[in-house]
Amino acid sequence: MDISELLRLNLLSPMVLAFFLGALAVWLKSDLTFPEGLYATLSLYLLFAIGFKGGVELSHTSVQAIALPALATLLLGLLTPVVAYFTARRYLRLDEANAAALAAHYGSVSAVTFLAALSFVQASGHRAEGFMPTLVALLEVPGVILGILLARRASRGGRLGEAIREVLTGKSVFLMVGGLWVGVLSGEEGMKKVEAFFVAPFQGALTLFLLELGMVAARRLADLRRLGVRLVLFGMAVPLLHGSVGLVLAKWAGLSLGGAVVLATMAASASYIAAPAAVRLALPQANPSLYLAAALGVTFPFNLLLGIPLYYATALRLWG
Amino acid sequence: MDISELLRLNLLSPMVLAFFLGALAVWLKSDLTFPEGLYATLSLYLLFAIGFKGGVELSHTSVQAIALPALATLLLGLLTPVVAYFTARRYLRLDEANAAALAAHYGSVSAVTFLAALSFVQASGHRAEGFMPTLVALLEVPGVILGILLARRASRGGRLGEAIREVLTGKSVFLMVGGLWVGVLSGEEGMKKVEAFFVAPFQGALTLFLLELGMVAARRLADLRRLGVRLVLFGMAVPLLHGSVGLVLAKWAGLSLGGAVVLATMAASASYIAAPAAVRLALPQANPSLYLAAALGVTFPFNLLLGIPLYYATALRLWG
Amino acid sequence: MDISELLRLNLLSPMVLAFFLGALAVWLKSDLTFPEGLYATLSLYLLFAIGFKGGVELSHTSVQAIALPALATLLLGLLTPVVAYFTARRYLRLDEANAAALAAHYGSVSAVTFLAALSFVQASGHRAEGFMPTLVALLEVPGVILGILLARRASRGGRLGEAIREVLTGKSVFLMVGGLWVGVLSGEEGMKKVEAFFVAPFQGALTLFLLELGMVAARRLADLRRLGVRLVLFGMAVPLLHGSVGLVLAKWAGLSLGGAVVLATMAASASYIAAPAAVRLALPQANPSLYLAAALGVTFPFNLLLGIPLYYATALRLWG
Amino acid sequence: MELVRLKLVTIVAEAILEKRLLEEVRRQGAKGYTLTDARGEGSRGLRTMDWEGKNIRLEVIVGEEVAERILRTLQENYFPYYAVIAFVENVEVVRGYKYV
Amino acid sequence: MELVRLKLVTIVAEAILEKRLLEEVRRQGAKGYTLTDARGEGSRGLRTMDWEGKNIRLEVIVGEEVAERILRTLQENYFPYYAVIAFVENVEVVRGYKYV
Amino acid sequence: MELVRLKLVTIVAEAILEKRLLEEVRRQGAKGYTLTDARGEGSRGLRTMDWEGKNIRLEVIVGEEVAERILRTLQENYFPYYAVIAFVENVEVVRGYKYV
Ligand SMILES: Nc1ncnc2c1ncn2[C@@H]1O[C@H](COP(=O)(O)O)[C@@H](O)[C@H]1O
Ligand SMILES: Nc1ncnc2c1ncn2[C@@H]1O[C@H](COP(=O)(O)O)[C@@H](O)[C@H]1O
Ligand SMILES: Nc1ncnc2c1ncn2[C@@H]1O[C@H](COP(=O)(O)O)[C@@H](O)[C@H]1O
Ligand code: NA
Ligand code: NA
Ligand code: NA
Repeated sequence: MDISELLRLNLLSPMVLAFFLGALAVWLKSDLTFPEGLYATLSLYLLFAIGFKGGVELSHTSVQAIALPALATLLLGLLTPVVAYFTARRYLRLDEANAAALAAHYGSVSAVTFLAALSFVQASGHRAEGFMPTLVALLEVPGVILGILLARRASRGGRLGEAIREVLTGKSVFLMVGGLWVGVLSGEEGMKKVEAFFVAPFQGALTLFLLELGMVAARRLADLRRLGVRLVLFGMAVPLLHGSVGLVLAKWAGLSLGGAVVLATMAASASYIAAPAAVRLALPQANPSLYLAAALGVTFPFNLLLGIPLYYATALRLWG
Repeated sequence: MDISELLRLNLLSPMVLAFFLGALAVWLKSDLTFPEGLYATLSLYLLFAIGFKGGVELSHTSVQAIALPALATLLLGLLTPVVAYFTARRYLRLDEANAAALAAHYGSVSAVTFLAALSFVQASGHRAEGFMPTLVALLEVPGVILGILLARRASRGGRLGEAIREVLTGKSVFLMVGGLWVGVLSGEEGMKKVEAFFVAPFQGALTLFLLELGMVAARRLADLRRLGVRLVLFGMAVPLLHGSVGLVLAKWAGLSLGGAVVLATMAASASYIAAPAAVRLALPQANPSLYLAAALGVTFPFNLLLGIPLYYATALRLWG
Repeated sequence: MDISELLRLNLLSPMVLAFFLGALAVWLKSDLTFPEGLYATLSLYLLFAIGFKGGVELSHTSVQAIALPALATLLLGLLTPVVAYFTARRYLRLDEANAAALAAHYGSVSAVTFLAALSFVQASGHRAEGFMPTLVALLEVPGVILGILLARRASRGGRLGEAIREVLTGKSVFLMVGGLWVGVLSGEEGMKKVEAFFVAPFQGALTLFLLELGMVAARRLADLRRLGVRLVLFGMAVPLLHGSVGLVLAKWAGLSLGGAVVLATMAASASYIAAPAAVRLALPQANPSLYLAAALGVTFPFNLLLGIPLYYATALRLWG
Repeated sequence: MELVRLKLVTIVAEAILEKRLLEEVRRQGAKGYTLTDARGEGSRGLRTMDWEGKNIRLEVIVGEEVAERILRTLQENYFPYYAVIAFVENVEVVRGYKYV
Repeated sequence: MELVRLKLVTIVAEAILEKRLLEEVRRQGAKGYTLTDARGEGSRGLRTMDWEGKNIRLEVIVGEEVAERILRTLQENYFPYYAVIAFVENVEVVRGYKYV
Repeated sequence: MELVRLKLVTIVAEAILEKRLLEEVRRQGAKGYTLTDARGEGSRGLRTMDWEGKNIRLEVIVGEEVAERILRTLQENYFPYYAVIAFVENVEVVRGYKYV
């Protein structure tokens, strides 16, 4: 299958289409709204299911197999927030708090982008390592914490410990890591029991979720116009940077081509579930419009549409 | 399979039984209630899923195959509101606003009745054309708009354009048409990904939905008693009229027996999702008890229990 | 498969793990919460699905096959509240109202514990009779009513009839019995239509439900500490007592080993869905902390972890 | 503008009482009510299970006399047994004559 | 403490009016609003389907003049056709100058 | 009827603050609270993601002094950073001595 065919497949998957349908709803001023609780229910389901599948895979992965990839992921978790922070300081000329807020977002990972990468890789006939969801859980946390640390001078003292505690016990991380443990402990036996709920309907649930996410993202576009073209460029350049670093580290860690594309995408993605909540509490002086518009309004669709195929094309060269 | 057997099968399907169970809950004054948001979630899911399936089917339907049936559907969309309007004026002696409100409801279509017809046809060993859900989306809109137009003199001027806009971007129509496009664009490839969410559990979700709908309908029965026997007769005569017209047009358009029964049922059904909202905003002076009691309290169970088998029996003659 | 293996399997099922994960969330003060409505939605789904499956099984069960087991269940429904009442009066030295409240809870049945027993039995290679869910519906009600009757002197007169009405038309009983009828009437034909919604994803939905239940139970632990060690002992002794009676009656009624373990577990379990609501309305002077902490904080995890394997081990002897 | 001075009685209570409280206020003379779902804590902690919902927040606009009757019933029949709080305010109501 | 005396206008109406009422209060000069989902009964019984939600309870904090304008619009354009109730109270608002 | 005149403090704030605000009002002396989910707009637009919920509407019935303490804390620690609105009313509370 050639790349243009893959691109078409990527663009025309129900998930991506649902995202744009959601945006269209806002644009047409449709009165479509999601009932209170449905968005939260879907998030809860998706996060737990990702963790669970990762855990079951992990239950039959040897320590050797995962050691280097895990290390590479941790390195990404340390490198990417720093890269994002200094880019934001220099290029966007932001103050410390706002730069740190962006760093926290770009240093952690978007679960939905991760899933899109996984589907893309499968559709292209490759296969990512089974333990990739484990790496998502690993990458979710350090970025946020490092971001907050970077802003320490900016933040009004004190609450750092509390903020870290809040990230670690925050529902997103808790559900994903919790699901992981349930998966590790219950293994294939457990999987058989709950497969029809947590695995088979997963992509359909994701489609509904993206419908809502498209609406949320579209509402951010007004912010984006106000914040300017530099932020849009930032939201596309940083993923390219992080994606490249991700590919290099994936190569070093000995991942397969499929795994490398997924890891690169993870690095390139910006969190919009765990990070915003943590940052809002720890860095209230940072402007939420800024980081939400960048992460959700620019980087998310950018990765979905162009990023993933690009990381794939690059990987084809490196692994070829 | 003979008709009495089909009737039994129809009556004893989990969906129909759930509808009566819901009514029973109200009648027994059970404290059963659906959590806020569940009804809306199920509606959203069902509408999108109907559209999506229709879209996937459409993606491998030729223009020739669907042209005539689509035309027939549009004709139904123009004819049935007019028939309903004048019946309501003459026979029920309603004022213009109330007659127009009924016209809007009986001119558009009930998605759930449509689905019941589809199941019935399948159980009887026939098969409706794949593009039927496309026709539902087509029939949903014109009836409502025509109804509002008919009431124009009655309505307090102005807001017509706004009302039409509200119907077209209203969530029911938006979800169904949006799902249709997602289906058309993602095709069978997309279907494979989300089948386990949007197709397999569909009838079960519909069962839950009908449980709630039974409760809503039963609460309308008090209104019905107050509004009198003429309205009940109206709610049964109009579907028979519209169903016959539907069969004739289906024959003309060259539909199969299965498709004809489904199209007739669509014509015979009265909307109680999209129409009430649109009418409430555009024709506030019309009495909601009237149109909701007729559409949901009479016509919906009438079609479910007797209408569909009747249209089927008639079609057997016409197509035999 | 030996018992230690079964114990491991029981402990490491996704459901049980999810329960403890929920408790952990409370313990770590995670901000994990279930969206309003999700708990109610899951309850509604689980209760209806249990009833429905029971009904479908019942639809091909002869009266002879179920007569004795049903009688045994009714006897349990009369015996167990009395046993619980006098144990609570003597051993816990509670007043009449509080003892009666406990009696109502231990006299009826916990649907989730029932399901855990069913899974356990299946995993052990045995098979419970198909009509067991029918018996659950049968055991749900009398305990609550008898409990309220026992407290009649204590209650402030009057409202007994109302209370019984409220139990019978209360949503838990209504959904389960209603689902049963839908199942009986629609039979295997109906099952085929809605299997993918009510059967296949069932255990997964149960896993989510237990995640929330773990959180609720953990919040009760503070109460437990306050109420003391005698209540903990009560919450473990009464199930053992009731479980033994259940086994004896199961033997008498000619149930298979699998069915016997399930019936014993039903007797041993304490309701925390139907009973609390009914008791709160009928016996407001009883202390909810007491009965909720006992039923949900002690007896539920006790049965899950130790009770079921114990009833199984005992049954192996009796049936061996 | 025809504004009528009336009483707004707000009752917060455990959700399980919904049906009973609605009957109660109707019996005492309220012509309507508005109800929102709420959660909360007071002197009595959590009470029933979430399955029954949590608290309800019930508002009724009534004349002075009805307000008093409602509060008296609450105090006699509900305060001793259930978690309830109730308070009254003065409000000016558009077309308020409809509600007395 | 800088407390400013303002008006709290509360409107309960059928949920379908949400969009229109928000535009209306904004047009009359409200600088913000708070909205909760509610259910209720009054003189007109149930109205539209649950799919549209039920009632909304809309609160706006405004100056006296804006309050009056809002109530007048409601009375003229909404009370005759829809199920609506509206009432006003006096409240003291922290940094209240922001809202007028 | 034993009605006690107390203050009803209503706080509308972004949902993410729920835990902190509850601790805060408790620390300042509130004996209980009632909380409903709400949405709204003000001078600061939308803030965090829906996943965190939207706004909360927090009501506490307290004595005059506690009311003042709560408002002061809000003004100092929350108003500068978060989207919050707060206002006070007089209410008459059944068995109001329980809440001070
Ligand atoms: N001081 C208070 N301010 C606001 N709401 C309260 C207060 N005290 C109690 N409540 C509400 O009233 C309910 C019952 O209170 P209680 O009977 O004290 O447990 C609680 O769950 C709260 O929702
Ligand atoms: N007396 C009342 N007290 C509180 N809320 C009311 C009252 N009357 C009506 N309402 C609310 O206002 C809505 C519309 O009332 P109505 O126009 O009388 O049907 C109802 O659905 C209730 O939510
Ligand atoms: N004038 C107002 N009337 C009622 N609620 C308001 C008003 N202004 C703000 N709010 C509420 O307070 C929240 C925060 O307001 P702000 O800090 O102005 O963004 C909003 O989301 C609204 O829910
Ligand atoms: Na990243
Ligand atoms: Na029609
Ligand atoms: Na029991």
